[in-house]
Amino acid sequence: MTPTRDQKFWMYEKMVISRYLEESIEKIYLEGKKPIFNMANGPIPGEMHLSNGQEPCAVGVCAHLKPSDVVTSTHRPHHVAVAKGVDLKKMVAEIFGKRTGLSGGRGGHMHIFDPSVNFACSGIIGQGMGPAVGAALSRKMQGKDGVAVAYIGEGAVNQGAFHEALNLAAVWKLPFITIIEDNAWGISVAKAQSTAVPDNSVRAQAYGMPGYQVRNNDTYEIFRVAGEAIERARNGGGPSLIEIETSRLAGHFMGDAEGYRPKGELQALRARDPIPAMRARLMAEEGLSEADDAMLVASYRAIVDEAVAFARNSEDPAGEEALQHVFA
Amino acid sequence: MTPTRDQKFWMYEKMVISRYLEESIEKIYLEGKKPIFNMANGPIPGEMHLSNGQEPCAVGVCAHLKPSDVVTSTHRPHHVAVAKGVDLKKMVAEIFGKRTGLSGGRGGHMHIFDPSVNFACSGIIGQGMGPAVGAALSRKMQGKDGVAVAYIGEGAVNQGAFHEALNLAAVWKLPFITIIEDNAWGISVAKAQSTAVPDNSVRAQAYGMPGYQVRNNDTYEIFRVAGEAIERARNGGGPSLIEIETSRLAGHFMGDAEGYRPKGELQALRARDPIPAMRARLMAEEGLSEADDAMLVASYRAIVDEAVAFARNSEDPAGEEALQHVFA
Amino acid sequence: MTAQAAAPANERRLTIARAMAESIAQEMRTDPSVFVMGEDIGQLGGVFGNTRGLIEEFGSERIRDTPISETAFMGAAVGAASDGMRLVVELMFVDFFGVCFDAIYNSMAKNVYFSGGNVKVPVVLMTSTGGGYSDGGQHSQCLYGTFAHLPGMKVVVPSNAYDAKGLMTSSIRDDSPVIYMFHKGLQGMGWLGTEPGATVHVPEEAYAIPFGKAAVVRKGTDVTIVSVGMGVHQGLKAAEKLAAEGVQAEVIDLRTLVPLDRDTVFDSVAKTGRLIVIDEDYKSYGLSGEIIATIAERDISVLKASPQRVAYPDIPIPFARSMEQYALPNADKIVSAFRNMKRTRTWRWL
Amino acid sequence: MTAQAAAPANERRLTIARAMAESIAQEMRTDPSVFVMGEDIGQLGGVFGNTRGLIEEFGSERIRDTPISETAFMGAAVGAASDGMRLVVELMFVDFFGVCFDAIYNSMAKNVYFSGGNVKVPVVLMTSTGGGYSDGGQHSQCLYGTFAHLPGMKVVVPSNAYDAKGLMTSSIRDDSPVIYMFHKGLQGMGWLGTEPGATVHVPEEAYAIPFGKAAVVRKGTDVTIVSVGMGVHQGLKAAEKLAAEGVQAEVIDLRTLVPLDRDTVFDSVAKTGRLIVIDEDYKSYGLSGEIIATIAERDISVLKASPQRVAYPDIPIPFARSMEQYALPNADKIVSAFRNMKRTRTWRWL
Ligand SMILES: Cc1ncc(C[n+]2csc(CCOP(=O)(O)OP(=O)(O)O)c2C)c(N)n1
Ligand SMILES: Cc1ncc(C[n+]2csc(CCOP(=O)(O)OP(=O)(O)O)c2C)c(N)n1
Ligand SMILES: [Mg+2]
Ligand SMILES: [Mg+2]
Repeated sequence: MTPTRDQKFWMYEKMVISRYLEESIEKIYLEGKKPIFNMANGPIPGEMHLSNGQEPCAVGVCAHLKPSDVVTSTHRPHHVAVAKGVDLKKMVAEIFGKRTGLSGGRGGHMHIFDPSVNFACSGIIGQGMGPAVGAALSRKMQGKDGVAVAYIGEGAVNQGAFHEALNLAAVWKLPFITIIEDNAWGISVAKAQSTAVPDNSVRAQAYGMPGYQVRNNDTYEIFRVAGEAIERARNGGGPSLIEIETSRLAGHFMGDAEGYRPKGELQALRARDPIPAMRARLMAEEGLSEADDAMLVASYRAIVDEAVAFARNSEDPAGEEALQHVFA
Repeated sequence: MTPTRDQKFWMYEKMVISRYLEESIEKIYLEGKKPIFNMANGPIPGEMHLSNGQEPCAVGVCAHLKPSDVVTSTHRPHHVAVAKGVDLKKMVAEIFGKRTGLSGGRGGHMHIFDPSVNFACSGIIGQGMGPAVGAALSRKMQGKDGVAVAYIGEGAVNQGAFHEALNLAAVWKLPFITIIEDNAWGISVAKAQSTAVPDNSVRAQAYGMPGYQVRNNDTYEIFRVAGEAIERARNGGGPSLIEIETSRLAGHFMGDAEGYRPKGELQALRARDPIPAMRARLMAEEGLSEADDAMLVASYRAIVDEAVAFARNSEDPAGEEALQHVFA
Repeated sequence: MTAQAAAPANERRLTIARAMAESIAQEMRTDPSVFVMGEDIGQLGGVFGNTRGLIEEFGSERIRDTPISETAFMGAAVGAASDGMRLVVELMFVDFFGVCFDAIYNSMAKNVYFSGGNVKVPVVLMTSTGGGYSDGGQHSQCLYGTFAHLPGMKVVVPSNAYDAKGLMTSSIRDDSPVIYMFHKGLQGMGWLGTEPGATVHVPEEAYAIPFGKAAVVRKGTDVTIVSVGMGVHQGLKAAEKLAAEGVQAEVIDLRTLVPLDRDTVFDSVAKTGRLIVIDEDYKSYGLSGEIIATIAERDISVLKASPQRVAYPDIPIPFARSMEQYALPNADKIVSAFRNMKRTRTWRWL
Repeated sequence: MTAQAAAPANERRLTIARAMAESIAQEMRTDPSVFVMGEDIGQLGGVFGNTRGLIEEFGSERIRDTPISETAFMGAAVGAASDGMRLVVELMFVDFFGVCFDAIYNSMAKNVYFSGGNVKVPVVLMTSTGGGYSDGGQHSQCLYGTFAHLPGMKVVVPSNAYDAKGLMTSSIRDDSPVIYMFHKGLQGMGWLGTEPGATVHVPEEAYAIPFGKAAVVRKGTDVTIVSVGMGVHQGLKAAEKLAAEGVQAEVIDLRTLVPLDRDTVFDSVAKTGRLIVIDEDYKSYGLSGEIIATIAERDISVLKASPQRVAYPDIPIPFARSMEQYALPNADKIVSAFRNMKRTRTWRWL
């Protein structure tokens, strides 16, 4: 399965939007945090996990999903949210903690919920797995079309929730796919230090399900493999596991000095940045010109800028709004 | 690796003791629970999980262990405790809830702790795994000889603790072995209904460790496989997983009507009772005569009878002893 | 007033187990989105009988046995409930909460809030509590305080079959997650022993009991006894004993811990001036402290004597009968607490 | 008397993070059985700095980074501790307890009891608590009540570096499991903001602070303010404000929740007649109720006014700064609570 021209441009758009969103957040995050870096300050307080470099995992998979399909993401959710079609204005407003945010500022960047496109996430490692399996079950029981996709980091794969959820999805033959974003690091701990096998794809055998390994953060290959797995799931063929070698181009969170990274690693990763690679492909395969690209990128950036402006101009919630929505 | 004559007789002894212990407990448990079965009544109150039929899993493994090796068992622990050399008198007294019991009656049958032979268990599914891994780590760090063995049921394998512990043991290359007692049932739920793969031994691949499958509750084969795995662990070769097809000849707990068992299953299992099979082997291979066997069995039973008498004759703890030993 | 008091004697007396199953069945008949998940809830009918008969009527898709994977299926309950289903999910013993508490504490309880109310999480987490039959320290806990302390979930603790049915119906119909804690000693399962007072008249038709309304199960003027679940029956027994001495105890069944009907408790204590809280959960940092603080912080002057608690000591639950019974609340301890109250230094006694 | 008050100014002021690391290092030097496990505690030095420098001295065997497998490594801590080792194990944020609470609740806390004291479980479970910097509802909780309610573990909550070191030393030397809860806002990590009052003089040599001894960190006669961790500093600030109005507040730092020094709190309230409890943990069914109940049940007559609590409301923790700050305790709220106390109906005011 290779992407159509439209799909290629769709993926490129979402990748550029996602990256520019992260770059914008990075800048804004640091406002008010200089000269002294204090997480509590600035327009965007709290922890911030950026997804720079992991865009292929988002677009290669979500290219096959409809708004009615379900996605759960991790503590590092922006790229997936963008690809899944989460309302960008409301999402950025949520990241700013504004009243106009997806949850009126109650969640923040690790708790992006947009039920209109069936997107959710959790700040706890591995805990997106069970809910995605449950959504897949719900779809199957309701006889409704639809698949559920759970993203998880390679570090989180060593959490019990992974094992339980995959077994459950397999026993019940659910339309469920798990995407392992293997960026080689769980904060400061390297994959080899935490994981008993080189490739998590072999773990699919423990659940009798197909396991795929995608190397080199390859957008097309992700698209191909995810397309196959999602189609099988839609046709009642049960769950699959896909591990993707991707790259974390930023620190674990903003403020991470990354002293643990081997020298040169970051530079090597940056040299293989998937976004220029995607651009080059569009130029080679679809005749994208420099000029058209500049126009496209500018239009994508405008979308983000608009969302950021919307967030900036929105009101803070009043303190006592904290007491609302504890119960449904 | 085949058992020596001594080892064969040792295994037979522990099997007979274990079975006769369970038969004795079964009778005593029902005292005071007729005509109305109320768990709270009788000399042995509370839940009671008997191990009839699973003796090969205990003896085939523990034949290779020294008192200094560590074993954690499950909610169904008696057979393993017997094979590991737990003080029988104190254990039976504990099961009776007497002051002379291993913990003075605080634990009961699901909480058998005998540090003198490094035996422990937990009534929570899968939760013996982590502690055994920790004991293996402790042995490795202290440069002490020793392995740690964690028993787990096939139903419990689908619990997250299994996955986490195996990965940890493998990453740290610990002298750790897990024994899966596959009696085909987790209370009323059949293995195929709860487990995505026919054999849990394939799950060893998820941790890059050897995985063994022993069929037919075969004591010798368990002995052989466990011997290999334990020797490897002692020599720094890291962890292994062994799944044993065994049989639950009793209900899940005393009082279980087992309406969920397919007709005829129990009879078929009883026909393959491992204890008569072991006796037959001793007769064929080691020239055990009917008369000698009767003598041996009588002597083994006497050990149990003595322990039971000790327990019966021991005092109940005073109520206020409940307040002791909350802290070390 | 307790509704069941008005019912004709001997008419359709149900156990709590049957009342729970009846409510679930009725809701499943009218609402196809309701289903049940848990361990051994299918053919076995639930270890404590509260799903008995359901698989025969609804089949194994909607009465769904799970692997022993609480983290996965509690998480799945959240996901399915956010996707249009209504879940009744069983945690066999509340003691097992620790293997799946994140799914409960950080997702089930909080996703409504995290989504600003845009996501609903209609899950009823039903779970058994309590000891008294020597099941040891990992199978006898109540943990009322632990769950009530957690924001985002309603907490229901029925003491009799009438309430059990009506509260289950409300729980299933609620769009928020509810933890429904039933005491094993009240279930009406003979093999666990059973408190006869829990088996009462239950109307056949579906009905809902609102949350946050405590029941005054016995009227009195001299002391207020507050509890939930098994403690209510112990309170009633103590009240009988005290009545023989001419002391009229008012007994309050909180029925739900979240929301907590502080007003009913306060009004009663304002009248009696004396408060005893019974709690089979651990004593410190839990229910008993909360009830006492509720009165003290609202108006200390209504108290004529130091309030008392009859609660489980801060120890793991011992197996041996002698030790477990020593530690458990009972009617005699409540009567002693009342006597003790008389002895404490007070300034307005009589 | 607080020990650090006696120390020379500006001499070896340490942050809590450094005080914790120093105690661990000293115990590791004298006792080869001590080691540390957790996520990112090695080369990174712990997300909150409390293991910084240790891997350089002790190596990666004894300062052991783990996979993200809390159930396994909490369980492993129990197993290793029962096998002759002494463990310091980190749960990065207390909020993550739910993925491994069984290993903690049902094994770590209870194995001493289940074994009748024959097994020792010398584990220090150190974990970060608290919010105030917009880390959202899964990274800002305190959960003091949840842990203190659980029998079998001691619960330590330091408010300053002097206590942090001495209490860590006692924790490591204890044969029972201890949960050591350090507040992120007190750690002395600039990126989390930091309360300057927590960074105090710390003697170089090892010393132990006994459990169950609350510290009266400010003497007063008019009202008793009780808290732990961050709340102690808020209490001290409120006391300053009240002092300006001529009200002398006594401030008590509980230091350990289990064991709980009920006597010191009672004696103080017996003197002042007024009690305010500050708790950054959820209000209901927790610490604040327990402290109030402690006084009320012992002798209601010592209270001159209804006790007050300034606690986190029963809501998940919101992300947005405006809402989080609205919900958190602070000095102004404590002052208001004092004013409120004056307004409540009382019978012996002045
Ligand atoms: C249960 C749990 N343990 C620990 C953490 C803290 N934590 C947050 S992200 C992270 C690393 C995750 O690594 P990985 O799964 O590879 O995802 P990545 O950050 O690389 O995207 C850790 C340990 C957590 N959030 N939840
Ligand atoms: C976490 C947890 N969930 C559920 C239970 C209840 N339970 C006790 S034994 C059991 C079945 C275990 O099956 P298996 O692991 O196959 O062991 P077996 O009983 O067959 O020996 C269950 C579900 C428990 N003790 N702990
Ligand atoms: Mg990673
Ligand atoms: Mg089994």
